[in-house]
Amino acid sequence: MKTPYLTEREIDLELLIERVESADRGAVVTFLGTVRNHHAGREVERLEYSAYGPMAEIECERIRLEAEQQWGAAVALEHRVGALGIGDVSVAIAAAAPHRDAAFAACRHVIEQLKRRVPIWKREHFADGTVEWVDPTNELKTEEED
Amino acid sequence: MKTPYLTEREIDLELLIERVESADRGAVVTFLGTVRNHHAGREVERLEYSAYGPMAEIECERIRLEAEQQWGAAVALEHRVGALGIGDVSVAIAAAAPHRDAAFAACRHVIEQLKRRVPIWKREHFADGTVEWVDPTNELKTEEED
Amino acid sequence: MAEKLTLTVRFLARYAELLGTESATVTLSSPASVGDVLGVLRGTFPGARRLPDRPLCALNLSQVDLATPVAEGDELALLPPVAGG
Amino acid sequence: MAEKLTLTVRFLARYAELLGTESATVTLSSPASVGDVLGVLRGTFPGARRLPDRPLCALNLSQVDLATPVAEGDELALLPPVAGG
Repeated sequence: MKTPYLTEREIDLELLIERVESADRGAVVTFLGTVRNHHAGREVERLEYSAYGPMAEIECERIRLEAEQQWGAAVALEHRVGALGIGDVSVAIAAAAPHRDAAFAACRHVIEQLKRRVPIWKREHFADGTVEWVDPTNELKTEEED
Repeated sequence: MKTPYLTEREIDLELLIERVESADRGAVVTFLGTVRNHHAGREVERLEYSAYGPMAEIECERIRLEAEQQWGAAVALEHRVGALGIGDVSVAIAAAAPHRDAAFAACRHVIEQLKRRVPIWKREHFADGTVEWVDPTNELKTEEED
Repeated sequence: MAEKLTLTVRFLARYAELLGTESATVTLSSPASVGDVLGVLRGTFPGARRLPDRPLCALNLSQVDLATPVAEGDELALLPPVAGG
Repeated sequence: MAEKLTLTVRFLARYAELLGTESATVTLSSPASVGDVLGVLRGTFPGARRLPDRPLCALNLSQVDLATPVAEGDELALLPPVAGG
């Protein structure tokens, strides 16, 4: 049975590494994304991640396969959903390959594509009490445009 | 007291990560080098790493500071010396930064410069019983040139 | 009388707050496109009028554009700009 | 009679095997350079004749070239091409 890519539990990087390492892969590159205590100059207290689960699983699987096919790397990844505190790991990726160029490239591909394509969202709880969905595109129309 | 960069004990990646992570660094990139079971088409059984210890410590410190100054990253690294088996971790690097570009670049800088500059050598024990120092430059003169 | 089709629409993350619900059942005349479903939503939910003209849409878990036809029993999801990682 | 200086030379990794020892004490006339020390070694240790013309050298833990002068009490290390990682 496939391990899901989304998890509500703490991510264990060592387990991801164990899933990709092997005797013929001499390089393992990992990426950890952790919750920072500030965003756009404002103090953050905690975060909530939510996902469109079934689609996120499919998209993570696609991205993993791309990395494996393009660089011959073995890749494992997990993204946390639910409530996270400062310093908690939100995403972890492990990429193993015979040589380090491929391991670095595969790991980088996965985080870039994950941020671009996987339907996951985050809501920031700021120290001033406000709560906001992170949306760099600021896409919603204003009430006046209604 | 500074933690040494060379160690005869098993490397604990989690400890390196703990040394670099902080609430304002949202990205941690790590590199693990592990002992592969083959080299240049031949089957390897085990390895020995040796170092010019005092100089290796100085050079690792320089490389760490370069990465910290150039990318504002926090970096920790360890290199194993002594006897290693297949799959054992020979080198581990953790680089943490506010954003992932800097964390990736700092981690990559450290492994590239370490391989280029730090006085560490390895001797491979092949399955056919031969033992060879790894020397991609094949620099020694032949006996005939004596 | 034109044939009708019924599908489920899911509103994710911020869009669920905007529309006040996480999902809706929409019935409209067949044939219909994703864009037609959005038109019905804008007429039904006041919050839907704040949606961008071309929100990210997934039909049965695959990304589609507004011209894609919808069918009976489909699941259409409206996705805000993603922000994982 | 010229003044003499004495320094320690360390042979690392493969070079220790090549020369049959991990270190040697070399005494030679002052002033002397790293290259002069190498010359003495090549005359003393048969294995040293297989060293490259310009091996990697560190004087008191800093990389130097053959023209660098050596002083009483220095530690000169001869380093094979590095292969860590």
